[in-house]
Amino acid sequence: SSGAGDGPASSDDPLTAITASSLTPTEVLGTGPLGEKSATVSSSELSAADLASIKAKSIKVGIVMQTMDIEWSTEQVRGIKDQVGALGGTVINVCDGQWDTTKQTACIDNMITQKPDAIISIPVDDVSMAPAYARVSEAGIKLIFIDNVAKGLKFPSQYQGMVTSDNQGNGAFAAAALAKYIPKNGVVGILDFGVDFFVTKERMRGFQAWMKDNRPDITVKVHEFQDPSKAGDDAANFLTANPDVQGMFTEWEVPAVGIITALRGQGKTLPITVVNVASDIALDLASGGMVKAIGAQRPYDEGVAEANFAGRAIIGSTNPSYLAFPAEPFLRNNVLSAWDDVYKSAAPSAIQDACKSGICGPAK
Amino acid sequence: MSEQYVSTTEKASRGVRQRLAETDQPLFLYGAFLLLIIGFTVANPLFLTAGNLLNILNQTALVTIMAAGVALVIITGEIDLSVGSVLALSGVSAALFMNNFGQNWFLGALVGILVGASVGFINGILTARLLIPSFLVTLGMLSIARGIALIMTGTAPVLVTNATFWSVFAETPFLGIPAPIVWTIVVIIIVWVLLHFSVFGRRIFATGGNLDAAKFSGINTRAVKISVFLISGALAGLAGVIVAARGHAIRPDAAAGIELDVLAAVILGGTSLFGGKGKIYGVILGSLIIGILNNGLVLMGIDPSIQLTIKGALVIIAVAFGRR
Amino acid sequence: MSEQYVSTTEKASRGVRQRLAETDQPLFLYGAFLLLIIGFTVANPLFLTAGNLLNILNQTALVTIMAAGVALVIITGEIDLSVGSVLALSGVSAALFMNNFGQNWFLGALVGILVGASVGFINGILTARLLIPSFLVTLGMLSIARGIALIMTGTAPVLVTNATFWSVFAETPFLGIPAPIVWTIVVIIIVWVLLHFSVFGRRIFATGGNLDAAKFSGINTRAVKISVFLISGALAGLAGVIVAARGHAIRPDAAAGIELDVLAAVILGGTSLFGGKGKIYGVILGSLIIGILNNGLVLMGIDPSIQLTIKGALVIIAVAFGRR
Amino acid sequence: MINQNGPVEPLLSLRDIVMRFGSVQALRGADFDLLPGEVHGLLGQNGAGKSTLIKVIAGVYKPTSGTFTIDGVEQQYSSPRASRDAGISVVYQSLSLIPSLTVAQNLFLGIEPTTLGIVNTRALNSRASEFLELHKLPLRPEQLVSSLTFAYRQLCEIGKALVKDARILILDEPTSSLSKTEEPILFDAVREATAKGIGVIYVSHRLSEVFELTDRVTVFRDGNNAGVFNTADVTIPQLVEVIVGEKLAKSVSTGGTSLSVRPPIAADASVALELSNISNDVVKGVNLSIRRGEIVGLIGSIGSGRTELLESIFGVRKLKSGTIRCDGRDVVIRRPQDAIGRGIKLVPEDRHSFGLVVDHDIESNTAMAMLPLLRSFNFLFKSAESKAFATKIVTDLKVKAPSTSTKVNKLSGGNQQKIAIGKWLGSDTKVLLLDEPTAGVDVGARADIYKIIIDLADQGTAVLVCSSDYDELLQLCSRFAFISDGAIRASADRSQVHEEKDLHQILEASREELPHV
Ligand SMILES: Nc1ncnc2c1ncn2[C@@H]1O[C@H](COP(=O)(O)OP(=O)(O)OP(=O)(O)O)[C@@H](O)[C@H]1O
Ligand SMILES: Nc1ncnc2c1ncn2[C@@H]1O[C@H](COP(=O)(O)OP(=O)(O)OP(=O)(O)O)[C@@H](O)[C@H]1O
Ligand SMILES: [Mg+2]
Ligand SMILES: [Mg+2]
Repeated sequence: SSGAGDGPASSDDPLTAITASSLTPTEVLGTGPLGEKSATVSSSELSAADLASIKAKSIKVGIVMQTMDIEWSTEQVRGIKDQVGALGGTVINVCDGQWDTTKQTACIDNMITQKPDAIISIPVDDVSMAPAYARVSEAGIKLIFIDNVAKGLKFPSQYQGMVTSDNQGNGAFAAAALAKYIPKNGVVGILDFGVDFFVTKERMRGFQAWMKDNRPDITVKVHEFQDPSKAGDDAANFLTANPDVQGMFTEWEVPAVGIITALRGQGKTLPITVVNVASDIALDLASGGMVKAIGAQRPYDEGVAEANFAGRAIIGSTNPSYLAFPAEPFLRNNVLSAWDDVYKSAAPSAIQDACKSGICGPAK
Repeated sequence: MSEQYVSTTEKASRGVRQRLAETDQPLFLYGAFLLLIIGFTVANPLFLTAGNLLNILNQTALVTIMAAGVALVIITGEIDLSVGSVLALSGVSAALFMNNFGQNWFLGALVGILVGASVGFINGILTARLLIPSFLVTLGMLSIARGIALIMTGTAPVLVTNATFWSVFAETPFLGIPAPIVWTIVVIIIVWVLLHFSVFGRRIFATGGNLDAAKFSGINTRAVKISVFLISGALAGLAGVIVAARGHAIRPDAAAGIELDVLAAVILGGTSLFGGKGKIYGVILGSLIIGILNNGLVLMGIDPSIQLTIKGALVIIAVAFGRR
Repeated sequence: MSEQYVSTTEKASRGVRQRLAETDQPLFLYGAFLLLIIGFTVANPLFLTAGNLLNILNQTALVTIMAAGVALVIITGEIDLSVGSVLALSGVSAALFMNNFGQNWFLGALVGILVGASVGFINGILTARLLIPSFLVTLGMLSIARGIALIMTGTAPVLVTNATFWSVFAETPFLGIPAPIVWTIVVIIIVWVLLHFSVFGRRIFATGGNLDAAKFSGINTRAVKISVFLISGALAGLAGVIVAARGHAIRPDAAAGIELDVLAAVILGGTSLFGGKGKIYGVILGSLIIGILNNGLVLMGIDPSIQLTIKGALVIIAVAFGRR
Repeated sequence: MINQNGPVEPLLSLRDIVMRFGSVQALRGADFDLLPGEVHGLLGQNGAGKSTLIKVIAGVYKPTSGTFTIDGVEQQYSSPRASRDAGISVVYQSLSLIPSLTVAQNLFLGIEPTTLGIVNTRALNSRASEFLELHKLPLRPEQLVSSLTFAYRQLCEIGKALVKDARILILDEPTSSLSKTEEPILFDAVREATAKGIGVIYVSHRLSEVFELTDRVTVFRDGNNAGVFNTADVTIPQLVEVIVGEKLAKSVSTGGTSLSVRPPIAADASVALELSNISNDVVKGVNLSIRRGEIVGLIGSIGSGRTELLESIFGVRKLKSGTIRCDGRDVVIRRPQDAIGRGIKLVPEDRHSFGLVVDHDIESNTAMAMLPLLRSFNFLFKSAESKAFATKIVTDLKVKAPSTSTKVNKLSGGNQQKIAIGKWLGSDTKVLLLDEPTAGVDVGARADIYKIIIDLADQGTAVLVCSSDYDELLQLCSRFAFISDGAIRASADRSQVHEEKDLHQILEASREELPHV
């Protein structure tokens, strides 16, 4: 039915002439665990004095992730490792919590056993992991959080900094971009992760707030899913039940790929916006596919900042309690330079090929 | 002689009730199946549209393809838990091969399927030759194959840019039927002939029915087991190729946990975990029932937590119903 | 029709000779166990410190407790895939009960364990009375229990604020040993006596060893099966209580997928999936080997993808090694 | 000819028992009485309903209709446990032991000595040990049943029934694999039981045993009584007539020495199978050659290694040394597949473990051993030919079954055995190895099987047959080899042997010559 199949062709794509940064919030939307505003990105840079004393310590850092099966984690770890190396220290270990609080608790305990100077970690769950994280400071180890702070932990006694990206801001960007494709009184669908998880809830909040404030005419239909590996099926079934949907948003790249796959299977196209970049959705974006905008994080840069925070904590300097990297917007017209920002390397050749006509703008 | 030894009349007159009691699950599954379809159609008329039915078939394609292979393994009395990881490893291998060696869609698919078959072969050797319980072999392989896929890709998705590959394995509709469904039909026909009409099929049943008796009858039970693992691996490889073609990319963490769905389809279809018993049409029904549940409950707009609960209950009820 | 006793000596006749050839796994497992310990100690001397060993025991507590129950189920020839979800449902129930009915730690724990036992009881009834294959019953229950836990909590974690509850189930060290380890020891002793020294234990082995023979010997095999499912559920309930106490909160999606770890521990410990065979010390060894692998590989600082690969390979090698 | 019981009240009495399995009517209004202190033989062709009646008494099946009293009190139970509580103890035709438990644990399963729910293992083992000694059962309490060979399992099964203080002891073909040496163990136990007033039901196809042991016999035919006799009042031929029906009786041999002696095979017939000094852990330096057309009987007592010798030839057991020559050529046989490829076939003694897939239908079982012959285009299964072959086996061997798609576990024990033999008859056989080929087979069908074996031999097949039934060996064989402790100690030609006693004597004599026994 609806206008789904005859969405705007790329020549008159409403985003062609738009500068990506014009769709992003002017400041970080998300607030810290204490309601505080984010520090600036530059606050993560080390002073010469700090740098010297950190280098003198040859710091040892442990990393505990929520999963190591995704590129985002790999990039975070790469950033941390590079920077810890640059600080003359070593990452003694990376432990994979496999999305399970019991496994991540084991990771924390195993890490404490090895007595690093600091642990950098993203909690699988901010509530039920709290006692495990409390043991880190008890063992005299510094703790830097990624993305989310375990509930009830005190700054700076129990943790010494938190680095994330502006998830709300990314959600808002995705909303602003998607809205360009939706006619008045149109309908958008959200494929929402139906489990209490801090980061996805933040993105959802940013998206919905933007819609409410800026396009109250649009009807938002939310479909919850719980198993990311079946998100594609969920998307297909949701779109079958709701043929009036004219655009889709989802909270990260895995369900986005599911939506694309589902739509291809049904022979339909819809504009899709999403948070978190990966090569597959970037390629779709670059080649004028269904993905129209990606609000990206900068996991590598975050990793660098986390390493700096850890170094500072170890030498006893203070970090800001909350640092969020602003949204990094991807539109088709800036894929190559945005890619450079996020990955610090040239885009894969397939993406470059898709960009041959110059449509993706220059690389950095 | 007072007894009629083999009498066709007696056979014909065997009560329907007895036949029902004797046959394995699949027959009754038709009932469960029909009830589900009726129920969901009443709940949402969209359910019974051609588009949605193709939808369901498309969604169940992967599980059906892998379940056909896993059913063979289970009928020999073994188990294969590694298919989800093999899918990922095969898909990733196909994609990387194409990206590095000249983008030939056919060779890429071949590599994917061969990688799957090789992993299956190793599973088979470890099970049949070293006599390690297949549960442990394939549980170990589940980690190994996934680990290798993650290492090969550095956890990043691998892009697939060959348009022929896309269309052969995911897109080109053949008589209006999307490619994954066509592949499923091809696989089902091959496995059906193999299992129910070939000598090899007899060997599979005998091996699982009574391993020792099969050996004592001259059946090379090791070769049979190795072959079914190989087939199961190759089909998981094909599934990986389809996933890569569908997504125009494949992630090394693709299809994690799908083994439980595959096993559910196989067992729901009346295949005995103890071996020696099973029917391909049962596997198809099992897989479709799961697919219909997933689709129908979403179409009804039910909250996912409640969906999960209902789905579990319906699986049990479907079987209980068949046991009456 | 009283066809319930249709004589199938299927299981009894399955691979008698093969079983003869099989060595009792646990014995050799000692070897694998020692080799692992030596290897990891050489790689990182921290491995063999008291602190780290307690660590390992603490981390394996959950799997060991649940594996003890699941082993009983498997020895009767059935399977229990629902323990991870039952853990979550029980933990969530305990926490919600305390939060809503006066924060009594004892009643909270009791509720948790009883919820687990009840789910187990239902599993048992469906398996033993309605004769639905336990694989499907407990696979369905895996969804149902998880779904209910998600519904009860609206997917959010539930806080546990009772400090006595924390300390009894997660913290207070008894002779320097953390509570979860103490609970594990208690469970192991009870299950050990039950399985290897009690009349009930004999019935468990008989039921799984040859169901018909057990019936012919006057054993109420249904009651036996229902009981083992109940025990398995209750122990998963205890595990849920421990998780809730450890985290001072419990997520409804806690321990998803842990059933594969639990099964791996049980099977690695030499329990036969075909029933009738198993030893509690095997289960402990199996569980410890998995715990040691998880801990030791992390201590060696190996990349997680490589860890995954090595872990899978080591599980297979450990068993292969014992088959020589 | 019906015995009047006089004042004695029957211990057990069944009236008008009907038992249906779907459309199969296993019992069609059967009656049965058991007096205290008697041994009551239950006879009948395969599939006559003997085992079914026993399972009704044992509470395994609830009869479709009919009444059933113990000591005049009507019984309603329908569980094995209830029947056990009523004092009934059964040895089932297909064994009902738990392989993963020890002998002692099996003997006392469900009646373990306990303190507070904990099994007193020491008491268990010492009681078992006492019991085994008392009944001279050659078993050790702590042996795992899974490590026992079939005959020992059968002994264990018998022990399990004897260990309970039963009022009614039921034995369903308990001696199908026991040899003359072990029979006394059972017979003594039975006599001891009857002396205590226990009633014994004894099912057997070995009529000589029946005459030795029973006071009365009931014959079943087709699920109905065909007569009740005082054993003393009938002869074997008369009984056979009742069992098989009058018309058939003439063609059935009735045992004894009245049959034609199979002539020795011409000395120039070529040797089909030659064993030279083959050894492994059980078999010790066996030399044996069998000519084409020759039927050799292998005689030994339980545990002598007969089964193992056959299995060693068949490739189930590895050889440590020695060679096997087949048709004059050295052959290496590592697994049954190799043996079958050379035309060597084995009918194993334990049909449930090694002969049949009891869960599959008759047709699948008969096809299983000849799959290479049922192949078209190197791949497809010739389903019609397979059905035809199954039908032929069912007809030739008089298998009582509704159709060839009946599952084997729905057949009576003897009919299962016919399938286990029949499955080898579809392809050429050079060497046929038979281990208790007629265990559980009724007298009528036995004659058919003998005829088939002899026909095969006449066509040039070499046959090596183990049997605990010496009468069977006398009817079939032209030569005998005597085995004990894994080695062949003596041999004899058929012409040197006149009756069963002779075989027994040669065996005993050969055993006495054993240096270390
Ligand atoms: N569970 C069953 N289902 C269907 N038919 C059965 C079943 N059990 C027995 N029968 C049939 O009932 C008849 C009687 O069988 P039964 O086992 O009582 O014979 P039997 O007299 O013991 O024979 P045998 O001497 O061979 O042991 C047979 O025709 C058999 O096929
Ligand atoms: N009490 C026993 N329990 C278990 N195994 C025994 C015992 N005594 C001897 N054996 C082993 O069993 C072997 C052979 O047993 P088996 O019963 O198979 O012999 P067989 O000659 O085929 O007799 P049958 O066919 O009557 O069983 C013996 O050579 C010996 O190694
Ligand atoms: Mg019988
Ligand atoms: Mg023998």
